[in-house]
Amino acid sequence: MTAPRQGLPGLLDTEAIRKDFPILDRRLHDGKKLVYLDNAATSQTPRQVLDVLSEYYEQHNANVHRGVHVLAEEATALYEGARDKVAAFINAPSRDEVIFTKNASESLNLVANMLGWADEPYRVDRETEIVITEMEHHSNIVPWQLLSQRTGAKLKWFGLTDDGRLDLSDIDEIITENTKIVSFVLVSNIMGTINPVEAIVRRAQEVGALVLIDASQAAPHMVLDVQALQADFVAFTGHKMCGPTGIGVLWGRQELLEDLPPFLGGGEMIETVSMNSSTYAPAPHKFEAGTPPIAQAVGLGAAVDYLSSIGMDKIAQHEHILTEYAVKRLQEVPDLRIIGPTTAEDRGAAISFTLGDIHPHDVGQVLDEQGIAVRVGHHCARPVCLRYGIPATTRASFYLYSTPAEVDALVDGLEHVRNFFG
Amino acid sequence: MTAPRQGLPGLLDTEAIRKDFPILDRRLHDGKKLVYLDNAATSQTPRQVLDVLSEYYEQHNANVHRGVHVLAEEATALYEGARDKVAAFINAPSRDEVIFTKNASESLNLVANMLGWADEPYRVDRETEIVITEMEHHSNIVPWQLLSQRTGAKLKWFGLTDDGRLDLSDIDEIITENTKIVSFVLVSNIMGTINPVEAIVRRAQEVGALVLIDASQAAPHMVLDVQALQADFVAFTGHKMCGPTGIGVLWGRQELLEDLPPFLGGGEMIETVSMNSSTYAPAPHKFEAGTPPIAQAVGLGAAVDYLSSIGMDKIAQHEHILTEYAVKRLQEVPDLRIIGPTTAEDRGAAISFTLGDIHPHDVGQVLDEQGIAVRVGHHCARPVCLRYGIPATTRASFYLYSTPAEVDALVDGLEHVRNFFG
Amino acid sequence: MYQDVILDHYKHPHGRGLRDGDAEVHHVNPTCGDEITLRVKYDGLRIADVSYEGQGCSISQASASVLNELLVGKELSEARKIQSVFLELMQSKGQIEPDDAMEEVLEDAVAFAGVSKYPARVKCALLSWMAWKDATAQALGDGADESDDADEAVRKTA
Amino acid sequence: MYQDVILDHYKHPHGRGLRDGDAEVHHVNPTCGDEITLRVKYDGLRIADVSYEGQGCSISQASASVLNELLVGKELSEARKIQSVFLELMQSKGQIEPDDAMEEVLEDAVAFAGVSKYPARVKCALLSWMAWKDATAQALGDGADESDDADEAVRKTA
Ligand SMILES: Cc1ncc(COP(=O)(O)O)c(C=O)c1O
Ligand SMILES: Cc1ncc(COP(=O)(O)O)c(C=O)c1O
Repeated sequence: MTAPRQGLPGLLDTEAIRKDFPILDRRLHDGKKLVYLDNAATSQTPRQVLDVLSEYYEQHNANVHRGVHVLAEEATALYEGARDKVAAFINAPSRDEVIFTKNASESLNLVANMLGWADEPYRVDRETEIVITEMEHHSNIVPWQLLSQRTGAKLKWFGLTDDGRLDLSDIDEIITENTKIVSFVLVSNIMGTINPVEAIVRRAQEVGALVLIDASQAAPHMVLDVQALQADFVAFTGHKMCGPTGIGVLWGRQELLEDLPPFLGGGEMIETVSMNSSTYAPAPHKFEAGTPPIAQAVGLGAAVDYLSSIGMDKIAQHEHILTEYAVKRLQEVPDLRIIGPTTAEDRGAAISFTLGDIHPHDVGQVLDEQGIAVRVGHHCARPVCLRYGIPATTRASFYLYSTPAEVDALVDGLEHVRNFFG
Repeated sequence: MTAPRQGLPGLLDTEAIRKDFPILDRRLHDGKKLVYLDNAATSQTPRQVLDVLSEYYEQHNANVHRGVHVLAEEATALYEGARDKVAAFINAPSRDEVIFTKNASESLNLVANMLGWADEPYRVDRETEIVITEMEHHSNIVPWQLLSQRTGAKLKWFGLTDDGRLDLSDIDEIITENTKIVSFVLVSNIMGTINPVEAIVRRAQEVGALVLIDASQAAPHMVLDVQALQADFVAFTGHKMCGPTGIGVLWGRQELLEDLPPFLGGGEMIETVSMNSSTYAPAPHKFEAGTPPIAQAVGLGAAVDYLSSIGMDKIAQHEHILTEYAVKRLQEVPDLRIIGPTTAEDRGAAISFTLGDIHPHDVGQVLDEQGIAVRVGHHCARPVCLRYGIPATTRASFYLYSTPAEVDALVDGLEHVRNFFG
Repeated sequence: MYQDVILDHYKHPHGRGLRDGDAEVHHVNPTCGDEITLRVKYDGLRIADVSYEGQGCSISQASASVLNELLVGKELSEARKIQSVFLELMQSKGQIEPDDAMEEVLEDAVAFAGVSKYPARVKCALLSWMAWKDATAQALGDGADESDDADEAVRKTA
Repeated sequence: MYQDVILDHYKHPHGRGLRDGDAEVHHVNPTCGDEITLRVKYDGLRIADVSYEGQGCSISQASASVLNELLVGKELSEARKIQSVFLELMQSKGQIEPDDAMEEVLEDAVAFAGVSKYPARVKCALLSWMAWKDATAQALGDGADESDDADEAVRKTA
């Protein structure tokens, strides 16, 4: 199996980059090299982030805010400094628009809950409608199902075309004057589809609906500019973008964050508390109850520094080239069916597929025996599987340290799977 | 100033223990040794926990559950292994009763929200009452204020006696047949008071109310046995017990966790999802939406191992002796008034005080100049300050690595503060 | 983990297809979407048939086939014994090396010993067994369901 | 940070106590519970009096005293200039070394330069200034409140 690696200009210097990631040296199953193609589930963490985490705990650890001692001031400066970094990374108009959560799921639930408890004009209730899509991650479905059950609001969604794109043909019937919120994924975690933000945002603005964008699979892989997106809220998660686990982000427009009610109560989210009533701190603190994930925010700041030092445009280009190559090579495998776009056009680096009748669990297991880590299952996007009449998929997903050689290893591995179950 | 350190048998071998905590070697302000007395805000993190964190990211990092590759299985085993450790640490009847959250505040909010959305007999609504106390942390006040505002339930509370204890004299009027939930702190973070669990639980059980115990200041410092407490829920937080930031715990009785509705939706908390409806996984997963704080849970597991290797009973004894010493020495300082119990009886190692008319901010700042880190302010327990007619306090709080010499340093430091502002 | 015995059962399943029964259940493994519809037919306390239809990985398919082969024709008490031994094996995390006695009880099912090392796959192997247990309880009444161990076991691997 | 000038003002505050005024405000620093009640009295656009009562740390108390000393008798435009220079100094994170020109404007208030290194204390130093600004807006109407910079600054240190 020859790898036409020479023919792929524009890739990153993965040899250098891979040195930053200790885990990529891991050997599995009697010495097989790890081929980590499960980046859509979680990314690996570079030395630069791990060092910052250790330094935080070894030098500066303290609870943030309200402290007058040195450690508390250092920890606060680091934590709030991470907010500045994230704000710059997504081109937020104000640092106060960046809320730290524990993961993207909390960010999404936070918006759903704010809207459920909001006053007019934001309040979601039985007269109103919520719009999502059939390609959402469960974390952008279940919060809206819960909100719909609890408020009586109607939940609607965009369906999918056969080639893994949103079917926007009936956009005017789906997003209507009753729509209060449209929440959709920027890049699908199961199919890699990049969605047409502008068309949806335009229609939402027409009817005065708020827009929440789930950028969990976008923030790690491309330039994310919340102003250019023109959304009202953008959610993403640290562990998919070289950051630690336990940290997520919700960006929201300042006026909205001022108007909307808090979600979790306690700790630092208050202005003043008496037994009878409390008032709340201004955003972002209003939405950060309790001791925040301090070290994790600081780690995310370091991750953002790391990604920026390489360049998000360069990372996007690298992944695009690799995806183009992978899509082509995968289609050479007999009986392999890609679920989602079959070209690299408007798609990210997560590629789902089925392989004949072989169950994805078996595909994944036999790949694992060769050191190749892919994810199998419904990828927390079961409606997509239902839509395409399959129980599950195998998903390979790439990142800045992925190489054409790893694509080749995957293709070889799949040949082996076919022979094994053939 | 002589320190009668010889006279304190039963202390831990702090010389050995302090070697485990890199930050305790920190020098501040031109070489002054750090005297860290802000443990009630957050504890420091031992090498043993930091090593486990690094190893997690460098060797095993993957998203948990649903993975068939080696890393995913290792990460899952580590994450679920941490659950086993925490379950054992608190003597939980079942590991499935341990829910990982991001902090104690989320744990407390989780219960409040479950009860707000629950069916009978748990449902909190306008006919029902919620009982807390005047010495709660804001994180155990604001969630109930929000719930009360949103459901119409009545919020009631126990007041305080002049010596910093709960006033239970009217317990039968406060906890009544209408009470659905009684939520109170086991150890006060501002006054150190250890509350009489049994009396409150007995009365709650009499009227069929659920009991939630905020053990944030107990779990780090004493043997915590959820079965002995006889509560229905117990909440605590990792960063105060030698664990990382970004991880908290809610323990709940299994039948309750089965009956109660989910809070955050998404990710792994489901059993099956379609666009129209979803069903939920059994607890604890039902309450863990999205990618959990994996590394942080693993780190908390390591913290629990660390604490157990020293022995929670020994830690409690160490702190008790130290507190006895500190209470005595502090009372030698002119104009110093302890807010809370003035003996070591039924109290933890957090000691709040005022110093004449000198504002706590000034006390804290001048102590900081000597390398002594204490916390000043209302400690997220402003109702306590209101109750005692003070704007704020200075709080010194001890942990397993604290020494009598540090108590002496504090007392010397306070003398210096008095002279400075005298 | 892919013993030839397992691959054989996967490629040539025993007793697949839905036939007449006293009770039918539908079980799903939410982790991977494996599904099984299973019917039991009892003749008194003797298992007259276990028929099934489903989709899933080789492990879950082979396990259903082995179950059919092992249990059909057995008395309920005997079947329960087999099930509990199989459960013990699957919970062993690769620690049990099946001996002759175990092989006598489990026959082809001992081939699943290797699967027990893979927590994510244990659920696949147990899917049909849980379905059988559930269907049996329905067919014969809950009184026949004397233990919750199996559910517990599945929970533990969740 | 505890310059003698600051300690002096703290121990012997200028103009403390509440007197007759055109508007009164009550500001709280939620971080530490510092409170101030402050009244302004205007004579046209000239500051006739700033009276106050409050509790708080040496920094917030001294700052109110300095404010009284600096602003009373000044024209509003002049007072605004002083305030904005003080604000700039307090936001400097210890980077500004006050020069003669600044000292001319701020007089005793230059002693707060060292406080600017302590983010948690900047709010204390600004408490009375924010209260003054707010009270002025109330006394003279919102039109007099031409800028939001100060509020922004406080927000940033939050
Ligand atoms: C008694 C008590 N309850 C709750 C909390 C909240 O914990 P966290 O800030 O980790 O959510 C704290 C600590 O801040 C506390 O001391
Ligand atoms: C598109 C998308 N949305 C949301 C999430 C949820 O992120 P998290 O699990 O970090 O909450 C994920 C990843 O799991 C995702 O891929």
